[in-house]
Amino acid sequence: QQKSVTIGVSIPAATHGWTGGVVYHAQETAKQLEKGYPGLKVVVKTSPDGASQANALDDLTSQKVDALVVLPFNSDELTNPMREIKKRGTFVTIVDRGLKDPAIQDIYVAGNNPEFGRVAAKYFVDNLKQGNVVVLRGIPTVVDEERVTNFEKALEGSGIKVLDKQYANWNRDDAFKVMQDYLAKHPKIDAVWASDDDMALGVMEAIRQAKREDIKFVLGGAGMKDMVKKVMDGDKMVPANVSYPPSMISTALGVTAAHFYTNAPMRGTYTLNAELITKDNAKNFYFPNSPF
Amino acid sequence: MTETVLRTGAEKRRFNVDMRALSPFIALIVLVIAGALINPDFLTASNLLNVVTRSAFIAIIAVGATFVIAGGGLDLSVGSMAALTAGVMILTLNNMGTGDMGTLALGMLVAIGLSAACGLANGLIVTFGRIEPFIVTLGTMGIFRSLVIWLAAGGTITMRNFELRELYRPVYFGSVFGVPYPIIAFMVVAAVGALILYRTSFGRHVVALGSNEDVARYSGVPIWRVRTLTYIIQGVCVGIAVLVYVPRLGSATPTTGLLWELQAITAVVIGGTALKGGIGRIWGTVVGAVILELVANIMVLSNFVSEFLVGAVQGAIIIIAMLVQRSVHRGR
Amino acid sequence: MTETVLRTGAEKRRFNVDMRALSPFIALIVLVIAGALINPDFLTASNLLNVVTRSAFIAIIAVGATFVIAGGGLDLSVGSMAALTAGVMILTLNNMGTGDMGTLALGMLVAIGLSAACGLANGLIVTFGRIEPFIVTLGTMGIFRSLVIWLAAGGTITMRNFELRELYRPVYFGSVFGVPYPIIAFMVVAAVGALILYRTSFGRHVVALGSNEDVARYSGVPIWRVRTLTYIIQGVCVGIAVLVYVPRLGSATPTTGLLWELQAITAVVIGGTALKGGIGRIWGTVVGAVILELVANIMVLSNFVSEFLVGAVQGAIIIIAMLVQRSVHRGR
Amino acid sequence: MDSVLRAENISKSFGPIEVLSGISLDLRPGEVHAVIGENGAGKSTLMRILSGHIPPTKGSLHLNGQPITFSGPVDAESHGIVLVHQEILLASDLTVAQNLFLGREIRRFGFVDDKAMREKTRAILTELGTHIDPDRQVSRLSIADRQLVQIARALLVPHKVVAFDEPTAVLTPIEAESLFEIIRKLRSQGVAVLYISHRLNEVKAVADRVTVLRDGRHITTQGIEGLEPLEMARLMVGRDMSKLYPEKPATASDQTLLTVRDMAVPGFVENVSFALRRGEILGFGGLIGAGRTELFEGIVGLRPSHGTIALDGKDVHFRDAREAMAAGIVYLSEDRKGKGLLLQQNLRINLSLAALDKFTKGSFIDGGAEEIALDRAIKDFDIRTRRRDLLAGQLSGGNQQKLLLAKMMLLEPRIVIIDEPTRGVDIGTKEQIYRFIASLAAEGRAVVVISSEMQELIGLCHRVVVMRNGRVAGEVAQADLSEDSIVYLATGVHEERAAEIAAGHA
Ligand SMILES: Nc1ncnc2c1ncn2[C@@H]1O[C@H](COP(=O)(O)OP(=O)(O)OP(=O)(O)O)[C@@H](O)[C@H]1O
Ligand SMILES: Nc1ncnc2c1ncn2[C@@H]1O[C@H](COP(=O)(O)OP(=O)(O)OP(=O)(O)O)[C@@H](O)[C@H]1O
Ligand SMILES: [Mg+2]
Ligand SMILES: [Mg+2]
Repeated sequence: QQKSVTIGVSIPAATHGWTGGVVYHAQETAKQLEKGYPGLKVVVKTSPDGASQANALDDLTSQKVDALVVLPFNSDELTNPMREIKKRGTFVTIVDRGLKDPAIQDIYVAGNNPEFGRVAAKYFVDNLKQGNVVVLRGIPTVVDEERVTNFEKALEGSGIKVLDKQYANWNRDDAFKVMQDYLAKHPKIDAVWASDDDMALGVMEAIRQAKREDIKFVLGGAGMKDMVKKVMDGDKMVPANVSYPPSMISTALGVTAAHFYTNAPMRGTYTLNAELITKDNAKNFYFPNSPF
Repeated sequence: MTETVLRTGAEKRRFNVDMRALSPFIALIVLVIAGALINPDFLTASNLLNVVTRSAFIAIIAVGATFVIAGGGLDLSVGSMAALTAGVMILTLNNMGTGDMGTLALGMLVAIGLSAACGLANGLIVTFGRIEPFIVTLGTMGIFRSLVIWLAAGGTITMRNFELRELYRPVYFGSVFGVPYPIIAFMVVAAVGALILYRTSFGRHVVALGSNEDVARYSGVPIWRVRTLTYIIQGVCVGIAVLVYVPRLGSATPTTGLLWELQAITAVVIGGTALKGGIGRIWGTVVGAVILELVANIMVLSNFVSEFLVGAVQGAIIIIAMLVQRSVHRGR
Repeated sequence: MTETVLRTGAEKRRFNVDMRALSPFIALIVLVIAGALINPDFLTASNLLNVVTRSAFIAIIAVGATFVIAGGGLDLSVGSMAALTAGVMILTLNNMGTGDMGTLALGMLVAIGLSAACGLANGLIVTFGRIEPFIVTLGTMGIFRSLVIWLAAGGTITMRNFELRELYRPVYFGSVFGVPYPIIAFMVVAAVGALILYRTSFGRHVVALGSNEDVARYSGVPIWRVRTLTYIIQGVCVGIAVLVYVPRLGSATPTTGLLWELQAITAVVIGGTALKGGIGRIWGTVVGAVILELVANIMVLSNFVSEFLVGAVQGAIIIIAMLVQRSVHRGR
Repeated sequence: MDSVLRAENISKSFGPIEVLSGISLDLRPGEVHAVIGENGAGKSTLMRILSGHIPPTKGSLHLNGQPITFSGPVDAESHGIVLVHQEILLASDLTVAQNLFLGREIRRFGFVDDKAMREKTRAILTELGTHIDPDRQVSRLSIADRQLVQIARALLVPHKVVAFDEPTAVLTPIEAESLFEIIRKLRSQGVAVLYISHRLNEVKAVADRVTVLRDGRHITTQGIEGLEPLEMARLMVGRDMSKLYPEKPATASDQTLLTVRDMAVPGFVENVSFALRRGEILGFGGLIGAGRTELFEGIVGLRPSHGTIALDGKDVHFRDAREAMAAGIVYLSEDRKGKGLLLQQNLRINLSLAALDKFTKGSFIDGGAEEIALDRAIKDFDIRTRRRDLLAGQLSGGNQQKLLLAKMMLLEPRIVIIDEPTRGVDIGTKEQIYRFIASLAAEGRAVVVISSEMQELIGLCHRVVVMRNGRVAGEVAQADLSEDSIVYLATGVHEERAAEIAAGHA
């Protein structure tokens, strides 16, 4: 018999590399799942900010969706609207940024932003041991804040000193500029935590231009394919990366669909931890067809 | 003899003027029809109420923007101002701790006071510094935004007190006779705005200032006071919008209110107020805000636009809506 | 006797006009001094060259914006247009595959052609649709941006051909006699822009159009053509900026060019061009663009501003810089 | 067939209102053809039709005997027909030379040749008898200078027909004389000149034929011989106009209302002192640029100024026009378009703008009271508008002036300062305005009249203060009022003679 299920997906608009990846994976997975499960309809909607996302959620629920897969802009902001939706009996899957009230979410596919910062910090402690690093922050958001504070916390007591940290908005151009300025300001930098691969690319151009030899490596994050490729190829400047796969949305979608089409209940938390990507395991993280 | 000519002429003219003021409504109707064709769910009462309800923030802010723009000014700082106000309001509520009406009222007072003060700052710098409002408010936009980021330490400012949240929630989600409070709020703001702009000396002065500053000055209009007041009104409107906004999401983040200035100005312009000043159409502005929200809603409800292209379709719809308006004018 | 009185009056005035055109330079000098006091590294040649080099994109775009604004228009779409142009250019280069000069030249041609076409579209909708440029270019801003995102499928468009990248890289990073190419490019664009605006009939017509459209029409200025041309010039400037931009990072992302429109307009206004049109100061604009980049640079170089408050200080500096300019005028 | 331009049965309607009906007019080469009529008679509208600015609703134009339709003013210009507008149509951000050559720049190697344009501008302005700096921005010129620039611009292209729409309204006699010189020269070159003016003496002096319009209809076209100004006035107004100036009210008292001492407006005026008494009409004469406007703008707080102002013996200082108004002093700007009226707003809004407080009930404006006031103003000041919902900018020039008067009089001031009160106003209305000014004085108010029309000062004022180069050159008492005495003081020629007059009566 045909089972008719509609899953609504609400994610941030493709405003930078990583969210672009999320949108791509959501769309691709939606197509695959619709093919795989007859009667399934997946509606993907993007929003440019938290308030718009709340609007989009309203609009999705007014179309009678059976389940919602949501990657919130901001978990604080969305906790309330999601509670409303939950009350109406919709099945709720949250991705990456968990709601303040865990009771709302049926499935939580957890990305782990604090861990992202900690893994990065651990890499610095292990490989640099001693020295000066500069940090490029993203856009002022909870995601960024969790990553950076935990990074700093994890460095405490080690011989590594954060010389400077500035916002570069997860943007290559801004990162390029901020790095140029860092280079002018600090005569000796041992390594850079770019905290995001888009920013890492900008940083590397700035370093290349300045022909500075003191910088040993740049650590990005999120596992952009170009960067993973560099890790795989053993690029000296890019010895590692921290995974934060935008494909986590696919996992969430898959599990949610399975909840309706298989008999096994799929509730619970699926943690996709931030993992350190090195030359050894890089090929597991390399997806040449992904746009990100 | 002249007398009779006078009257009929007046009749005809008034009709013409009305057509022009009506054209945003026509664009609205066209959009509603388009929406209904695209998705039958669109015309449900709940969907339409939702859309109008959430257009409340922008509509309220845009009413203030109508004053500023009609007076020949511009305010780019409203989005950041809203974020800052929301942030400070929530911090105040959190620090009071108690979950009673008094706390809430105090928080609201703080919000309105702060946003009015922000508006005052804009107004004073524009009038006394004699700098282009574009630059001044771009500057204060950066300042207000940074202050939120700093207050939130780069994260989020959230209402902690659960009771207070529950007490406050109905301000966004509640309704009287089926009409949600935000809609009532924005109708009241618009009505008061229209009353001020069309029926008081101050409103006249605003329009005179926007039409020709010299004439206003030579006519004894206190231009500095009037100009500053338009920015204060803008501030107060932002404050009111925040009062409606906070109960919805219960938090303020560094990205709250991002690009609201652009939306508010767009609503004002769609509504028929000229950016160069001298004309102000409050009701047009409100319709403009609803149109913006409707377009976004239709985008979510329609299923044949790739997610990547939503922005393109949205942009095209707005341009087309304006072209429709224009042809309505010219047809007359 | 009256004769002499009038003459001295005229002399005095001409001097004043110069002061007014000079004031952005004064703001620049004040900033440079401030920067030097804050951090001695600021005054190193490499830092200053870096700053000026990276102000090139905005400066080049802002030269185009000077035309549009002096002519009484506005273009909000430049940032998205730059992203789209960069994206299409890179895709063209990737699809050609070969790493020779010919490919590069073709890619450049495509970039300029596309951005000119985008400008033409803006110009035609504004002139023939008679819609406020604010709305039109807000619409096309959404359209262009969406198209990039769609082309990039939400990801990044990167130059694949390594040879081509190396061939192209010097256009951003190379220099002649120590002057980086981007600086040469923007000086040339500004010089040509100044020549067109100040020394051709077309430039005269642009300013007349912005000053008083009716007068321009009565004087036989082909206003539709002139207005459309300003948008095309804006488009071509965006194209040139892209030519300098692409070799820097070799990619276009959905965030490329975000808020460049705001920066370009700010540069124009800081440079002394009035937003209402009728005045255009190309060199002021260029200085404005450098000022913007300098302020950002000083923020990173200084040690006593928390990263949360950078925006606030930046906003304050811009307002203060304008106040300084103002007092220079008035002091005269 | 010796007419250059012929209009046949021209009618023009704006919406349902017909402002011109069945006008025929033929213009011969080498003649000066005056068109006169009351404010709102349709003179400017006719000119705009002849010069291609607006198309007629009915009727046709013939150029050299061939029927022709103009696609626009540029087209008409290319056929040698140019119009000097009644309102100033210049791009105020551009310089004088740039405006003169706008749309027809002189080019060298593809670039504008500023040097050549500057020289030509200087030459043509000199011919007009003025020394305006070609590089001066137009927004910094006085209205008179702008008018001269506008005339210069029109004369720059090759022309067969030149239409002047009230060119002398803002000029002083000296400039007007240079203009007449030019007009005569044009005539001798075989150019047809259309000339509109409310100064009938000028018409008499310069015109060959006169066409009279009334209420949009053609009344008559006559040769100038035997047509005296008085008769012209009768034809225009439709009644006898024997007496233009009222009796000077005998209310001028010794009671000083306003004393101004050592007034200075930086850059314009220095060291001006005078006293204004109750019930008197005090004239201010002088050439353009003498600083009269600036002096009074300074006094009422519209410009930075310093000096002592005593009102009723008490020292006052006004920071803006509002404070001056509150103290009972109003100033009516000479620049009615730029500083007097909101051209884009309707009559009602314009009328009540300065005196809004009088129309507020509670905190709201009483629209009904405004309408009543508008009705009264239309009646009292004879504002000729066939529709009351026009925008101020759509009123004829003279009627705008009347509206401005009505607007400021709503404030019921004690001291009225009127800058060029009858600029562009027809003779019938002039008489009304003069009577009105006299009645103000008779009511015990004090009136300052700034005027460049000597006759007006002489016919209206009790005393005339003459300014030159930002200073008071002297004062002429009622008994000595004559054009000569004023001109001497204003120009400073015959220094000894001027000093004599000043010494004798100061
Ligand atoms: N655009 C317009 N719309 C409606 N009515 C207009 C318009 N332009 C002019 N009018 C009307 O046409 C009539 C004739 O105006 P016109 O300017 O030709 O008068 P005029 O004879 O030049 O008067 P004046 O001596 O005061 O300059 C006036 O009643 C005026 O209000
Ligand atoms: N905005 C301005 N900036 C600079 N100069 C100006 C400005 N306005 C006027 N002027 C100059 O100031 C002088 C005085 O101008 P104005 O014609 O107003 O004097 P006036 O005595 O009131 O003459 P009138 O009343 O006869 O027109 C003139 O030389 C004029 O060119
Ligand atoms: Mg006229
Ligand atoms: Mg004057």
